[in-house]
Amino acid sequence: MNLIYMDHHATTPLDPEVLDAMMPYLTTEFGNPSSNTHEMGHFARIAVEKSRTQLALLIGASSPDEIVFTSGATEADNLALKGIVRAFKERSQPNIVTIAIEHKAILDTAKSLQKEGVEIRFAKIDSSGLVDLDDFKRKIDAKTILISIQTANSEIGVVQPVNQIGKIAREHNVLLHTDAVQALGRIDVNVLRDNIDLLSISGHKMYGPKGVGGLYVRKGVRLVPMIDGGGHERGMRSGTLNVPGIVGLGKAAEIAKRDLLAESSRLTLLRDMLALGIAERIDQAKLNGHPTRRLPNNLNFAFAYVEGEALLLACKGFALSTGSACTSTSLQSSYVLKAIGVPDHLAHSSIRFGLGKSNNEDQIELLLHKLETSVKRLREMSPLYDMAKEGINIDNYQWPHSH
Amino acid sequence: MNLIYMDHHATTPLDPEVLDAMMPYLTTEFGNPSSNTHEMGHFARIAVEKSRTQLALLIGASSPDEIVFTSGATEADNLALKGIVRAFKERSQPNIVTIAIEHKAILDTAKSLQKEGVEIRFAKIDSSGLVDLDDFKRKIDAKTILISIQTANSEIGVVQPVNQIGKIAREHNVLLHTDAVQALGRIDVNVLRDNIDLLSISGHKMYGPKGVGGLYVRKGVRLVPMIDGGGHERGMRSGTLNVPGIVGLGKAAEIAKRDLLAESSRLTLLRDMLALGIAERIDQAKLNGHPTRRLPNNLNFAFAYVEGEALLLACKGFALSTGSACTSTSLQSSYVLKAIGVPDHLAHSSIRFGLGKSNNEDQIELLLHKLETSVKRLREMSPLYDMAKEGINIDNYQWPHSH
Amino acid sequence: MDVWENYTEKVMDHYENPRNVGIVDNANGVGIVGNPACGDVMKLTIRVENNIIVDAKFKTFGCGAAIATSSMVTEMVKGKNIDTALEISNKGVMEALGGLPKVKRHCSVLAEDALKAAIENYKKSLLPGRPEKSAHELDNHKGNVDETVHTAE
Amino acid sequence: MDVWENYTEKVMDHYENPRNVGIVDNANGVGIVGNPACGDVMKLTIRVENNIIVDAKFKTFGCGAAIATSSMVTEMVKGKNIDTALEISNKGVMEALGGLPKVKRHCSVLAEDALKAAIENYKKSLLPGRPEKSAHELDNHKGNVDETVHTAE
Ligand SMILES: Cc1ncc(COP(=O)(O)O)c(C=O)c1O
Ligand SMILES: Cc1ncc(COP(=O)(O)O)c(C=O)c1O
Repeated sequence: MNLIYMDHHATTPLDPEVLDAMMPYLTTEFGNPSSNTHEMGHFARIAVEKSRTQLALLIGASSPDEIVFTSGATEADNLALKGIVRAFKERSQPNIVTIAIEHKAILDTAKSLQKEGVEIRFAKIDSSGLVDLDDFKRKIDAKTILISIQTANSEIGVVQPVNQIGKIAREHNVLLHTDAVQALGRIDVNVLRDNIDLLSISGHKMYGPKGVGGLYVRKGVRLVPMIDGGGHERGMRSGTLNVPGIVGLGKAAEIAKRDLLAESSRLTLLRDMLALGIAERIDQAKLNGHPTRRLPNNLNFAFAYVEGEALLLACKGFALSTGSACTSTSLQSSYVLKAIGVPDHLAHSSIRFGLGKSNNEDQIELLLHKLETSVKRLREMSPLYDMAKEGINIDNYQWPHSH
Repeated sequence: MNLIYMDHHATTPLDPEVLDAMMPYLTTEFGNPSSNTHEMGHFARIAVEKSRTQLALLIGASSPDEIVFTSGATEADNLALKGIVRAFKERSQPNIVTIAIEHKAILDTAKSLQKEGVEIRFAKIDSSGLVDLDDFKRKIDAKTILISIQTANSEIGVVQPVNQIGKIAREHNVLLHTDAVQALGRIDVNVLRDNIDLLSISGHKMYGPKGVGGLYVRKGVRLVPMIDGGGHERGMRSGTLNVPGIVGLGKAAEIAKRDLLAESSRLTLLRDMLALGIAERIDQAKLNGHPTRRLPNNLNFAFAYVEGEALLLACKGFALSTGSACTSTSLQSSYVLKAIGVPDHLAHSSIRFGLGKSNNEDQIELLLHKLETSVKRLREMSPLYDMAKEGINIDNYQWPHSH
Repeated sequence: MDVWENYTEKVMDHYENPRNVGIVDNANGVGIVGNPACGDVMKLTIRVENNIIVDAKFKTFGCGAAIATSSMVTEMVKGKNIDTALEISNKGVMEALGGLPKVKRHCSVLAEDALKAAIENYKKSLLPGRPEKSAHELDNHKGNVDETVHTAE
Repeated sequence: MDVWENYTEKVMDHYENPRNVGIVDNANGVGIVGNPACGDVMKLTIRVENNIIVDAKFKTFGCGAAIATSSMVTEMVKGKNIDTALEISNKGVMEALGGLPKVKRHCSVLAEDALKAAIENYKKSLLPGRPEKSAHELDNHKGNVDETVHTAE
């Protein structure tokens, strides 16, 4: 079955160039970089260091040594927050300032730090998903040890003003962490320009391998490791290095940098074609998230009166998502959409479009056609649509609390 | 250059069958198992669950749900120790009983737990590396929350009496963790038979991929996660699952189980051929570690009066190791050899032989020839050899403390 | 929510070709259950004559399983005596569909509830002093079947 | 310790074909430095005639770099006036070998120390009241050149 994949926020396929780069390390060059008594280890070490350089170049770091390899961005996010909290453990009643639409890797970590006595402060975001900078500033005080703000959101694609947050962080002399997972390879990211002290990277979100990622840790920033044992990665993350994964991650970073401009403008065109098509052909389709300050590959639309999963079922042949792939094991509607004030029924009607390298105009046209006919068909079945036509406001309607 | 690889404790090559099993997941089947709105996620989920079953079968677990995937055994060891300590955090002055020749992933983790107030007790080991069971029992008391003992050592290959430790643990109602990294695929491991509650697994030590491993957590054992964010792996380890890695790990486990008997007897023959050859051809070569209770693929010999690295250099063409690959970035001699009382100069003269699938009798013969001639040549250059011939005891000789 | 491989062919058929979509003309029983906040709303209208359900239609906002169970339940009740119809359980609906994924079982409960609400609503309309209402005015919900709930502001 | 790719060809040559292995006959200077606990012991014996080092040999327990630096230092001193020989530094030895990996620099320091110890030992043997000793008895160590250290128990 020839599935058209449009769920690139959940994961991306390996770029064939990346797989090519990995293959030697999956076969003959299998050495452990810690083996320093024979060439196998030496070659592995060289490969790992090359990857470090490729990553440093992608994010504008001043030295490859500032990259710490991890098993992914979930670990990187945990290491950033927990590592900094533990490094500041003498500080009484420390707080972290963040926002409510961070990825669960940040929010759940924050929750567990809360139990250890760290205060988590959420700065306001507006209905487009953008952080309120004034409120952000007000939330920072002398006990703030860390700011953590995502570069871009995985559901609604909103790109935060990290540069401005960086200036605020610098003014208040507070460390700044950003989860750049969704941004890398899609928009320009630069740790020096934006005063970023810590930055999380994931391989599989940028056409690299699953199970590998990294944390940029600016020189001079001290953090306590989560994983001990042997002192790999400047003592910040022990464990035998995942050489093929790291090589793949490095190659993915190289390609991300090389193709950034071309691919992001191509995706922007596709995205706008899809958005325009939806606006023209489907009434009462509402864009979730900021209209312009968003990733070139993201759209998130609420198709009012139609339940999202039913719509996905109708769009068989397309791999799409109703919410964040990382958290949608419950029947809860998306916490991100809730946080920006999307009414429940519209949240349940929302679809995320995550475009990527393999997508093209023909696929967008095909998708528009499917969406148009499916939304029409499902609305004809929808009691909410009837109510709406009768002028009843679904948001304020008093539904009984059934099951 | 056709290197003969005999460093299988440091890492092993991917079994070609393993790579074959991984390939679909490195190409077309790239779904995120958390994506539950399209088939891509579904196929990934099935693949992950298959691997869980393969691992459960290898270690004799009663259910695949008892396997938690991690980024490797370093993480698994950390999760076992830290996760249990944090789950017992209401217990005052808890202690953990272990031994001094554990891998650094255990020892360094123990050290960091010590800072949090956990007492680490080291049970005695004898000069062969075997734990003293009576002393072990004495070290356990009402405040002992965990026993951690490796199944087999990565340097001297000594296999601990885990079954007996399991009985002791059961009697004292204490949880038992074992780091089985070096044992899997080499000797029979069975968590039910041996009363093991937690067991660490590493992919790349058993012809599986780097960057993936697992922790067996017996049903009912509660531990606090290290990595939060989304609640993957029954809430014990969040993060997007490394599907190709997990598939490879599962396949490696399947092969390890299938080939266990044949491969371990083959390796035992090779190992004994090497040991016998050394004994016959090189005088004053002393075996480190227990003569019989050791892994079928491990030998560790001290070639007195000859420095280990110089000997390795002489054995060019062979990938061998002078100590643990995971820790040998310093000029310190092996802490394992020290712990079993090997004198410093002999520790510096020690070589680890880690045999594996690709090795054969011809290679052993070639190696014996190289060892014999090289040891002879290097001893002729060695001032220690002269001293020994004069009857001077090097161990007790008073060397000045130079540099 | 692993719907893709877990929906039976019957479910997919009822989702793709739902039977009895719409509002029954001259309905004399209506049940609305669910809540858009939970992602499902089912509206079932029936026409009862001589205690026999002569027609049944649905409108559903919900996932594929919600649509399929709605469709199936309308098929199952048509031609049935209302007392026999009340014996239809969510299990029966699921069985008729060849099963549902675990996370989707609540949809069959919803379908059972909608049916019961519609029949109850029909029965109440027979009580003395209560003129038969039009289908639209009859809208009601599980738990407060008798109240007018169109309190939109 | 990343020795494999970091040893120069010269180092490998001196490791594989070490010059001047052994003990100089009728040596009148000997230096022993290092400690097996650290993984290196170097013993350098020299024969000095008219202030010229006419012969130099080594025995070394140590890694490849230790053997190569020992070999190189014997080559460098032969034929040199002892005062000129004292100017040979570890840096000079390293340069002569085309460089050493960072973690191996201490080996060149050891070689320099061995040479200095041997020359010092020769000089002390010239002091009045001290008969020339045989090479064996002359063994001494950096820091306590003048003591008899064969205190094996
Ligand atoms: C914004 C963001 N942060 C973190 C993660 C977690 O990264 P990983 O899958 O590498 O653990 C994801 C995706 O799952 C993400 O979208
Ligand atoms: C006994 C033992 N435990 C743990 C580890 C660490 O495992 P990993 O390389 O998967 O982090 C190793 C090897 O490095 C080992 O030999």
